[in-house]
Amino acid sequence: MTPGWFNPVLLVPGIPLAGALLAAMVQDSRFGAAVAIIAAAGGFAAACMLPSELGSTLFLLIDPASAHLSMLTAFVGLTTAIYSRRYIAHELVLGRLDERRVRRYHVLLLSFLGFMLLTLLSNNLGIAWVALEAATISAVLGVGLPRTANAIEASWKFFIICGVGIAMALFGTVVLYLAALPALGPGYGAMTWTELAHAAPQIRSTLLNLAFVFLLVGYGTKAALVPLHSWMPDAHAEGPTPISAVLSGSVLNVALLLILRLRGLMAANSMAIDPGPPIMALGLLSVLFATFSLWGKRDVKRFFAFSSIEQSGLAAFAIGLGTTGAIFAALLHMTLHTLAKSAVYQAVGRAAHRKGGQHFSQITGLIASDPALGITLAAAVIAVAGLPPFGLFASEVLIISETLRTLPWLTPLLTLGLLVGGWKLMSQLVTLCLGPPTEAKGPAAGWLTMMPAWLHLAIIAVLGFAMPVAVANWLVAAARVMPS
Amino acid sequence: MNALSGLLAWLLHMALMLASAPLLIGLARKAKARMVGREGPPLIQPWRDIARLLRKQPVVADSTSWLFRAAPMVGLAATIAAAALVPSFALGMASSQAADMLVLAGLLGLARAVLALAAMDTGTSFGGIGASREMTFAVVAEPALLLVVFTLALLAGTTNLDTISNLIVSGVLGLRISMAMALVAACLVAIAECGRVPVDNPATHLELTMVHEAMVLEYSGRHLAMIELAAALRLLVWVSLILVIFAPLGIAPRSEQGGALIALLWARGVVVWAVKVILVGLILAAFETTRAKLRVFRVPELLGAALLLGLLAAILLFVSQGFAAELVTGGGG
Amino acid sequence: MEHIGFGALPYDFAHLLGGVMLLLSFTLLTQRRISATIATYAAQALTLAVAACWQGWVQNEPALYVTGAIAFVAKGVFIPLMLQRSLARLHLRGAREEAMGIFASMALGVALVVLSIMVVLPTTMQAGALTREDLALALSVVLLGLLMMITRRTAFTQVIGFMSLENGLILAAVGVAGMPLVVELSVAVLVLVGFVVFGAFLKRMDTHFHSLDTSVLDQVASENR
Amino acid sequence: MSGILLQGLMTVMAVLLLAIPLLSFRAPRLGFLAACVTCATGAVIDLVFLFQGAAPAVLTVPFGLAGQSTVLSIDGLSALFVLLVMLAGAMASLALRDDHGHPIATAPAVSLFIGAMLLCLLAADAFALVAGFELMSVASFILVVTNHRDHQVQEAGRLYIGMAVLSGLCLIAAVALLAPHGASFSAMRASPPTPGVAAIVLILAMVGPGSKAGLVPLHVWLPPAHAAAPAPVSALMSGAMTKVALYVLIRLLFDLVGPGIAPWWGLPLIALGIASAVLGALRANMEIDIKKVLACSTIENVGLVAIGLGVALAARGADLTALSSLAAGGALLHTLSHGGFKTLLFLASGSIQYGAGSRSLESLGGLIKRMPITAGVMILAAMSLAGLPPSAGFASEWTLFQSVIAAVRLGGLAWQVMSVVLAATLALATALAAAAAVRLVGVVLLGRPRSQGAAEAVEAGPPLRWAMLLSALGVGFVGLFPGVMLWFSDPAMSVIVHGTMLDRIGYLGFTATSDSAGYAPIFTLGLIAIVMAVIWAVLRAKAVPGHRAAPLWDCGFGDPPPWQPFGDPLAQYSGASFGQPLRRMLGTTLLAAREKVDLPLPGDTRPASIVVTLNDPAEAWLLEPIGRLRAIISGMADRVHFMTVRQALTLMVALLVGLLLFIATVEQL
Repeated sequence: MTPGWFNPVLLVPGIPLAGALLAAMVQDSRFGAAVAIIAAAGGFAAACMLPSELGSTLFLLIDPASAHLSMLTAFVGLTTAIYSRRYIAHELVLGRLDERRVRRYHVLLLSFLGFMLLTLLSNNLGIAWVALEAATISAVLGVGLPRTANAIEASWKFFIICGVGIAMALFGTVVLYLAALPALGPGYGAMTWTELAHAAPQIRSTLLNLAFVFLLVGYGTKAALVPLHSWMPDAHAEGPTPISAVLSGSVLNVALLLILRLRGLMAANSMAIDPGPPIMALGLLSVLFATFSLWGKRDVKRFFAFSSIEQSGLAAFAIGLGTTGAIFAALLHMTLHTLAKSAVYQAVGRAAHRKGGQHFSQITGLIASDPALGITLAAAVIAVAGLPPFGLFASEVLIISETLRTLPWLTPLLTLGLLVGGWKLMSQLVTLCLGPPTEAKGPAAGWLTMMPAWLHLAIIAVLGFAMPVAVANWLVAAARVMPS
Repeated sequence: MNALSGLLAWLLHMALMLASAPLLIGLARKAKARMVGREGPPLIQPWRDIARLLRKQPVVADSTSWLFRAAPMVGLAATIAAAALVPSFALGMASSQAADMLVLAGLLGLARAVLALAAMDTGTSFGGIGASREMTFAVVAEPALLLVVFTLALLAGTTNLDTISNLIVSGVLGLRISMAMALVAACLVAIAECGRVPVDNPATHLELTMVHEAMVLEYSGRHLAMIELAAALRLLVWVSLILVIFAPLGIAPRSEQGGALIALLWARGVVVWAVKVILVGLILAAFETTRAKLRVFRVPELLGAALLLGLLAAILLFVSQGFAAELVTGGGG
Repeated sequence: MEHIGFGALPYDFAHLLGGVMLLLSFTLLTQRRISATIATYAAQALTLAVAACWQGWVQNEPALYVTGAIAFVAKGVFIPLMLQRSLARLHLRGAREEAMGIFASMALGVALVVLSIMVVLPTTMQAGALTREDLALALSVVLLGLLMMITRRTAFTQVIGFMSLENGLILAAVGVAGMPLVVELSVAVLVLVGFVVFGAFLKRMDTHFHSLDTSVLDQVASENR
Repeated sequence: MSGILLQGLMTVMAVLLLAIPLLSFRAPRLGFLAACVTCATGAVIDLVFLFQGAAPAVLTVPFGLAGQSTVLSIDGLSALFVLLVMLAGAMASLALRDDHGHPIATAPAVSLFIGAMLLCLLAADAFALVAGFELMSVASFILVVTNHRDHQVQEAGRLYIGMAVLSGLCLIAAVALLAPHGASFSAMRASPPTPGVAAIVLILAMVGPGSKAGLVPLHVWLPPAHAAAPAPVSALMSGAMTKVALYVLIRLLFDLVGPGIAPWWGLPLIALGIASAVLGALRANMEIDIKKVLACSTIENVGLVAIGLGVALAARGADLTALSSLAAGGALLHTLSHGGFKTLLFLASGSIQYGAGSRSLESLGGLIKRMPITAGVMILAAMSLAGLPPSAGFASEWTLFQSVIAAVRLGGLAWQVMSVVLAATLALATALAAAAAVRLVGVVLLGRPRSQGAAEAVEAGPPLRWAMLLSALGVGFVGLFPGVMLWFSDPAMSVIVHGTMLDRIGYLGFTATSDSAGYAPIFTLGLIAIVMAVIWAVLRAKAVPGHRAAPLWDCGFGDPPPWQPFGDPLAQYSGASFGQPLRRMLGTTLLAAREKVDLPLPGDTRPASIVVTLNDPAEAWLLEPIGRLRAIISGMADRVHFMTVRQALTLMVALLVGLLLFIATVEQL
């Protein structure tokens, strides 16, 4: 990759951010929607270039992992932008948003997307931190868009908790710099992933441990690992559905990627504590807690928020395991879950509009009332539950077998979590999609509107069971980079 | 013995069984009557009844189906087939290769099931009562019977009746306490299967107590004749089964030389068998006159006792000297 | 940079400033009257400004002066005034709130300080005692800020806790020799703080809850499950 | 040659998995036809393979678990089950229609289901196996909830998929345990596990494939799921799916775990087998829904197969080849015969629901007159169910009993006593099954109709009719030529017990031990036929021909009331009353059966009533406690969500402080 301040990679976050500016300036919501789609598409196109741009500069790091996740994030952003055009329009009709907020929505979506991509691609912890904070703020504002007391409350909770988390992360960053100071000397080097990775063995271990704790807590909050998760359910339940889609998708991935890099750093330093156990503990706790929390939920989006927590915990657990196979599985799982969950949220959002509410009591018998929606949702839930013919099955098989290979005595807990979660997900599928339908209040959703979701599901199925060798090698390379 | 004599013996055996089955019933009735001081019907009476029934045209309830009409023949055929497998006076009959005790149990079960179905087909509450009780008793009787089979199979290494009794005749097994227990168990099962006192009373038609009779309540004419014959034959089958296993003395052994000697052995076998059957008939009569019928829900307990006896028989067989060891060492199947 | 250790003026003064901040954190922790809390926070922010400038002089990093200026203007003057004004508008000027008992909060705070020193202590010395001691102090301030956030009830005081936490962050940042992007980071953190404060007001204005007691608001979240 | 056949089967699988579902979306009936033809093709290919001598073949396909390739293979064992699955699949998809004669709404899932089972059978590496297994679960779940508007169907679906998830996870864990050095079966065989690992695999196999097969105590999903699904689907699930689960069980325990296993390995299988056999057969006498009766008898038969497998495993461990091959032969033969006659029975139940509009024993009766074909095949299958000669069921149970008798050779007194008890329970289960069969046939087909629908029942349409007749043909063949079936399953036996029964198999019959007499159904049937011919001749000569029709006597049976032209149903024995003696004898203890009689006082005009309640021990002692535990934990987890921001932050700080303390202590050490 050509060094220097400007290089094409900057287009990846740049295009969405520019789009955000444009949308902010122009006073028209329809235009804003168009800009959102175009900018997201541009971002995705630019992200597709990344694999050929591998390399790193002082501020940018494009290794397979970050490139992969950037493409994923950009793709989800694109489908979400396409999907939210109609969705937000209907919100306008319902009067939950007014013209001003709709415009703001598109701006926030794009800026969120842009800052996420920036976080993924930045090589400098400081910049990564700033970008992540900016993304958090836009997400918070997005969640707060519907002016209901609950939405305000949710965004407040979201903000306070993530704000503290972010602050912890900053402290961790400072301490990490301090730790790397003797090895790398003053300057940017001590804040740069690549430099840190090279100098890892010489980094002062005690400070590294301290930094690890704070960064783990900070980014763990963004990854919604139990017990740092409490912002997630409310934010999902109250915010606009597309926001939930990108929250479940990209934020978790970004945070997990940072944790993954951090883990690599720790592992490379022989004096530092083993990063695996804490990460695994948080992941396992998240899996068990989230799956048991799935029971007794009335709000559909809250329900799926908990399933997101479960999946994030599963990925974190695999990262904690730390073998190449496990990290491969984690990356695969993150990828597939992002796609599956955004498919779920697209379907759920439509269902909520169709039935005029997002409670299980209001959404029932979808397949009977409108088959396209019901079948899509059912397929997406089956995918999330980790059952064939969808790919999360494959990644879960990988994770379980990796666990059995490295820490067999943890397998019972893990499988217990997966069992509880899968059981509840499927039984809620029965509730949502089957049985006599409740009366419809909103617009019908035909097969055509479900195409983005089906695109996701098709990708999931292919990646799970017939992954092209190129992609497989690509992911393996991404997994290899990390444990260093 | 060669195939021809085997076939000959078999045909003779069939004729013998069929002819003497009703006579055994007659004997029992006569004896019972005498024991309570009555004159009682002549021995030949059951045969007369059958002939009389054959002369009557059956009356069939219009609510029944073809199964109701076919059942008696199937039942009788199954019972006769069973009778064909149980050696009476000679071993090594033509049927000896197929004389498997499990098949025997199966055939008797077939007859029972068919009759129960016919009873259900009448769609009356009596038919239902009979069928339900019959099958319930079988649930307890079957395990007891199969435990007896088990014990014998352990002794003989096969479930083939002919082989078993051949072994017992040759006396290699000697006398074993478990044989006695198996005998008692077998007798109890036989009583239940043949619907004799105290399990069932063939002479009564009191609704609440009858089992077998309740099932055949709707039958008449030749159908009833077949059923009566089948019932009589079943009793004889059980009697000769018990005899051939537990008291095979005097039975004509498998032997290679043909001609007069064989005929002599057969004659002796027939006479001995007849004597034994008559004795059993008298004992049965005495037993039934001194016993009262059990309540229906007490019957399972009786059969449960049989079950336990069978269990005991088998287990005693193991603990009896050297047997277990011999089996284990004789491993390899 | 030349060796700096105990007895050297730069070290002592920096250490002193850090100690003052820590002391103010304790005061915040136990302060009951809201307006007084705000005043204490302002004092802490001003101390931070001085510390930043001092570090700027010691490490001759002009950037740090900017940081100090930001701290002074925004956190030392503007935000406190705004908070006081809004207090006046809400007729909460004289309001006092039930914090934890002094002894209890002090005890917890001391425990946290001891913990932070325990964690930082094993660090090897050669990077210059300055950073190490400063780090311990900053960590303590951060932890105390957290403690304040979780012991106080009203949104205002929670916000103040958050801000003193953030003071600790900046203290750590400026204490580290030659840390790049300090200004950017401090600006970013300031934005964060601004949003927090703004959010508090937003909530106050938009929600029809009469008290700022967040525990009331939180039940909303559990309503729709 | 085998390679080509395997490729053929793989093509069949691909068509079933990919092409036909898409077709079925547009044209369901065409899809069913295509599925039927495809399955028939698969069966033919498989038969060719078996006749070729079942030389194993391996095939590698370039896709599968992320970036890796998948290994498919076929050997004697899988070929035997493929035959069963393909035939059942052909029959079911030929008969496929929901209870109103229209193609079911979930048509695409049918061929997906069959294809998944085929994948599970052809799989030769861990991932393909578990993928096929789970796909099978998902497809069957979709089929179970076909009539999803019914609340009970939804509940059945919930329970079913939950159990499926459980068994899937256990299977994943089991194969993952076996595959530390490579996921292909050959790699697993190359590195057999340590005894400890093997024991865990045994437990996991019991829970995973075991529950799928319907072994007690995880059998509870079976009755409701079978009752919920459309009849042909139930036929597939009972006839094929449970068998595939058994296949996986066999593959794991006999093949992949490796040769070095102790005799006691058979005991868990035997114990579960006994429990399943007795419990299932008893419940079959209590249930009122036809399909629940059949499902319970499935539990019983799976139990019988498990007993046979357990004995075979133990005998293999004790190096008694002849015995182990006999037991395995019995198990496989029973698998085949049960697969056949249970498919047939479920098809018949579908025809009854279609023709008489009900599945409840309380509202059927007398169907034999209006549905002759259904009644005929059902009676034939019921003979197998009851294990009466010369039916298929009798042949396999004969073999099983012989192996149980021979099982005394397994070891010391303990094993011998065990085999005695085993024999008794085997007989008990068989007798109970016989009672259930008589009850089923007698109440459903015989007697007088108990409802208008039953009185006006109509015979099933041609497709279903043909399906039933063909399956009946198959069942009859199995019954009459068990030797041939054992010959078919001989390659399988050489795979799992490294033994053979060829020394004991003839075309007409077979023997238990090479020196003793055996069982030849043809002879038995011939004997009965000859005797019947003779009787018929005698009657022609002696008896008065023909018969006179008259109203029922029954000690003075009242005329049917006018509003019930088909007679008063209360005047004949019902299913409940038929089972009553058994309920009193065994049900009260084993199934916690309770009767609540409400007898009004004299002069009171309200009708008397009796309410009977059953409670399956597995639900009372296993599921409900677990459910309660789950609820408690969820309740505790829920408390966290009522937390205020402060409390949430407190958690955060607690975590932070905890981690700090952690590293502090670690560093001090």
